[in-house]
Amino acid sequence: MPFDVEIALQRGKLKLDYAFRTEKGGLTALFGPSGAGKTSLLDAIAGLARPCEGRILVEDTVLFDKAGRIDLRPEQRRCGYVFQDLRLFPHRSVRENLIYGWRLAPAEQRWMDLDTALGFLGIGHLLDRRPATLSGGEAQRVAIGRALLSGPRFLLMDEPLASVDAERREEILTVIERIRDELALPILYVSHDRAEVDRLADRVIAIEAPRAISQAK
Amino acid sequence: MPFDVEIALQRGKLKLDYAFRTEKGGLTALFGPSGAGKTSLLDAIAGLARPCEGRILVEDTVLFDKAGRIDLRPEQRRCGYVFQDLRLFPHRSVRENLIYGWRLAPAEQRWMDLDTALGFLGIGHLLDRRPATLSGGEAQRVAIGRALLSGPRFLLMDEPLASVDAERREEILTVIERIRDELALPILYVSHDRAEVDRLADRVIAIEAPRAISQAK
Amino acid sequence: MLTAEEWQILLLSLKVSAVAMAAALPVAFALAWVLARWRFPGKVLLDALVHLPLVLPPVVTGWLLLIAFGTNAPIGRFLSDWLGLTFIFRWTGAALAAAVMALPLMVRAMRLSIEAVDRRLESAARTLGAGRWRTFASVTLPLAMPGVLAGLVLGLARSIGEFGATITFASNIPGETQTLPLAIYSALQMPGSEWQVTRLAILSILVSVAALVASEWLARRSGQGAARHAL
Amino acid sequence: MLTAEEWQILLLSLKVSAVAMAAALPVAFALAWVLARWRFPGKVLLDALVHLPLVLPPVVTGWLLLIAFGTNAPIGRFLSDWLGLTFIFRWTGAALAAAVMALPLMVRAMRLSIEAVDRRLESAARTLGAGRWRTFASVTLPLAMPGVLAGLVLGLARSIGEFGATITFASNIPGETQTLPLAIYSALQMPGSEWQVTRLAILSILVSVAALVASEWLARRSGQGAARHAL
Amino acid sequence: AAQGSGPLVLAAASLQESMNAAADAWTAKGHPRPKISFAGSSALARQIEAGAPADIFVSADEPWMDEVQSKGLLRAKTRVSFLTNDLVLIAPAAKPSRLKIRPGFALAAALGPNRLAVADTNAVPAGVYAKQALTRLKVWPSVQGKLAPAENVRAALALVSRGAAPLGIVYSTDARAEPGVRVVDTFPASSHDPISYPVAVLASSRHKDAEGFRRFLISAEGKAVFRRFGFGTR
Ligand SMILES: Nc1ncnc2c1ncn2[C@@H]1O[C@H](COP(=O)(O)OP(=O)(O)OP(=O)(O)O)[C@@H](O)[C@H]1O
Ligand SMILES: Nc1ncnc2c1ncn2[C@@H]1O[C@H](COP(=O)(O)OP(=O)(O)OP(=O)(O)O)[C@@H](O)[C@H]1O
Ligand SMILES: [Mg+2]
Ligand SMILES: [Mg+2]
Repeated sequence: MPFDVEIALQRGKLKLDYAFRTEKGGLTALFGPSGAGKTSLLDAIAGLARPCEGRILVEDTVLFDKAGRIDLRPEQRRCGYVFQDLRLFPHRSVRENLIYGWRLAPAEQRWMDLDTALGFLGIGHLLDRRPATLSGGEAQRVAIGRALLSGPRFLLMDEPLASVDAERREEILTVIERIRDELALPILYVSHDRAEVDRLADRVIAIEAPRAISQAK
Repeated sequence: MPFDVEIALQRGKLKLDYAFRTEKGGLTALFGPSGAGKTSLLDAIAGLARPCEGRILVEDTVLFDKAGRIDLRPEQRRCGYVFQDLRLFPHRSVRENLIYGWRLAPAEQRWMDLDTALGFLGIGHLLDRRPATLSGGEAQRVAIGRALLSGPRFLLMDEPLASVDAERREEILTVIERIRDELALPILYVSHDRAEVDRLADRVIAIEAPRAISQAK
Repeated sequence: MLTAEEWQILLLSLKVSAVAMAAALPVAFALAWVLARWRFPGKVLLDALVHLPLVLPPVVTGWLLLIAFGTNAPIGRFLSDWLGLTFIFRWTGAALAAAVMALPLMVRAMRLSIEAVDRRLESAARTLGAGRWRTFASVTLPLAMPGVLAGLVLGLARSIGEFGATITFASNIPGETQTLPLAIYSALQMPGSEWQVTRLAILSILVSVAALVASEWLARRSGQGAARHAL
Repeated sequence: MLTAEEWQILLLSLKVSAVAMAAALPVAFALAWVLARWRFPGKVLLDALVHLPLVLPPVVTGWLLLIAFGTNAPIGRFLSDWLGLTFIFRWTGAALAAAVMALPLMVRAMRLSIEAVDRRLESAARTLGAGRWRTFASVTLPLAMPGVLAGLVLGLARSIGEFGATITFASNIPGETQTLPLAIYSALQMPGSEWQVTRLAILSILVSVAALVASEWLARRSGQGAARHAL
Repeated sequence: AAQGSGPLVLAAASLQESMNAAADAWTAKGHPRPKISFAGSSALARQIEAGAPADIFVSADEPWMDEVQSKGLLRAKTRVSFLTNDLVLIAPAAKPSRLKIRPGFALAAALGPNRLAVADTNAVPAGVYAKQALTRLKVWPSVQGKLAPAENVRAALALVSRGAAPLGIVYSTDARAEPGVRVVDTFPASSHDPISYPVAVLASSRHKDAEGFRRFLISAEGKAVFRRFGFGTR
């Protein structure tokens, strides 16, 4: 099973519960109002937020299990996380940002090379710039490229296309579809755009206001 | 005329030219590919980027005129700017962020009060939190509220609804329409969402890849 | 617990350090601001000048102060004739020496924090109607507060420990310029005074621990918490 | 231009300061890290301990070093028996004194920058496959570089100016422990030696200006530019 | 100085205990207590040159008093050299030595690999005297490289009492005040210039008690106080 999650998370005074499983392969969209806990869920799966209980399996690998005292470190989980707040490294050029994870991954785990990424993201002309000088959409595309190039086993994408223009969005969506279909990589995808979700998602998990979980499609 | 802009801007090695005028009132959408220079244009109108030549008029007030050596300071321009990167004050609570500009504006210039803003933005329960603890969409709504509460003469909105969910987006769009129609405030609105633009905009300015400008609708 | 003499030394030390900090704080912040934000030829020279009291042995700094602020020196004469301010052999002189010696530490810490302030937040404040000065007071200064506090703690600790420049410039007059370090020096000059030295040293340490605790408390009160989102 | 004796003093000073910085840098960074990132009971005490050399008059610090590292002291004996390291009356002792005195300044500056590092960037590095150590080396350290450089400059300046602890602990032996400030002190003790003092003081200043210029250059090379977007 | 407070005395740091005792004796006679600032003679002299408002200067050696006098800062005819001192070789109380001071004595051999604690031999008075004595006794060349010059005499004393140096050269007044050291032998007075402490009233002094206190210091009664601490008088 791509994702098998059953956890409880503490955020400030809120307690967030999640429980869902997804069938083989494909893209799972997380859909829900702002503040429902989508980013928190991705953080927990990436190993950046520690659930107070429960377990997380991705493709039958246990990433976290409170009872079994398993808690893989983020760098062992091999997720490709496109952060909602991007988190580009400000002290490194765009090129260095892009190949940061690529260089760390063993050669056999990489499934995309720099040139391919530059092509469909349209950021080839930005390679020597610092992130601080990028426009919003440019920065977002660099963040997508950085995550894909690190050779991940699954993807966590938090509104990855929020400020990308329609034309470029089309190209990137095509690539995401190919990743979904050809590489059969499990993808968790957060978006507020119904059209995007309808087009991409094999299934939608509706995250409702804190404390509610359900499953749809 | 709400906006009368004819300027040239320097960004790194790029030179960006803009020239457009808009008819009386209403909302003007800026539409264009990522990196075209939409944010740069808003920065120039807000007084945060200094054009190398040209002039900027809003509602027949000269904000900038290279030839006439006029360059109003940002605090004199009275724009309500919703930044693409939000820029909430991290050391102040949500409440303090919201009323920052409100307190600075003379009473007769304010046209919205805190409770109204809290209502349609749905952020009443966040007042005592620090911005660092907000979710992406929550932060974005606070940024909108802060700009509206400062009693501006015109609005600059840079993808203000990028990570706001559909339901809340509907409410906020309604309020923006009312501001446009009832207060007749000139609004420059950047968005990548065709549906949003079609619904709101009285006219669309297409900003093409650097060095091109045209006008539509 | 403390003898009358020790009380006198302690209170004098506190007075000297407090006045030194009060005088040095605005100067240090202004210098830090200029070094962090302005670009001008000769900036490295100003930077070097600020570091001078750190580089020169304190005795030399004291001697330079003596030359500059002595009653025979132009500056000294001007200050005493026009402002009634005399430094030499006065507790004000000890405060001046302490302030000068603490300055480089304060400037560096403050500069570091000012340079780290996100200027996009300042421009946001400007668009919301805040002028330069209000933007400074409501955005820049609070965001630079960790550096201001660190600078104050460093400066205070340094001023409490200041010895060389003080004894050279202000001399070692009990009740007037004999601060804790000078009293420790005097005690060290007498064999068999380890106990007295220890007591005075512990006093110094207590004062600075108190300052540290106060600064940690202030830092927590003005703390911003680690940012979760890039806002 | 310089006499043979002045050359000797200058080179010795440079050696002492360089070794002091090399030794103090990792210790200072580790302390700054612990103070910035860890929470544990007694943290204020560690903080106070680090500030100690600043608060106590340098002579007392030198005296404490003498007690701790003297040939009759347990630590001193251990180091000399097992590592062949002796400090007293050796240039290594001058370096130790300089390092100890510079430590508080270095720790503070570094701590300030470590605290300012955006930890979200560290977690981004972790998800990209970097372990703790690599994340530290490729993200945290470069982002804290302004503080490391500021700490180095402060520490270097302080160590070049260090006098009281050195003369007390390592004595004033020409060619072995007589650094610039000690030579200046000796000269100051003799009437009519202003010229000699001035020459040596200018030497000190030149050394530190060189260090400053180097650090500004390094800072610019590792500079990140003001952020335009919240990335 | 204000009514009721005593004159301001600038005194060499090595006089700390004895000068305080003398001031006590003077105060006991019904005078306001003098304020005394103890520091190195060089620092005090430079303060006087900068115009510091003090009344009396007591130096640990003649050259700094000469310096102040040459600038015309002393009140005429008030300079008197009133104290003398001896130079002694000391060892830690725990490790006494049987060395005898005579021309060519085996100082270097007694030191072995260790160092001889002295005040700075180029600058600090006690160090300058020590260098003279060692030179005249013809042992200077053999110990020149084995010195541990300290900031002042007291610091040299501390080096010996802490066991950092097996031998040291200090004033006899210092040695007798420190229980941690034993006097090994006294240097003959002929081996160095006379050790003398001059006192003078400053030209700028306005204090009515300044001259009185100076007279007290050089009176038989005053000198008796200093003799209690081991000084010689003349
Ligand atoms: N400091 C700089 N150095 C070089 N180029 C820069 C700099 N700042 C901005 N640019 C470039 O200027 C162009 C305009 O940037 P701007 O942020 O205005 O784009 P935008 O239209 O807002 O794009 P987006 O929709 O992605 O936010 C971009 O191509 C950007 O890369
Ligand atoms: N440190 C904190 N203290 C209090 N509440 C917090 C904290 N961190 C997060 N929260 C709350 O947890 C909830 C979930 O946040 P999360 O970022 O996961 O939302 P989200 O679903 O990603 O929303 P969005 O679509 O707006 O990004 C929000 O209501 C948020 O306010
Ligand atoms: Mg989110
Ligand atoms: Mg933009």
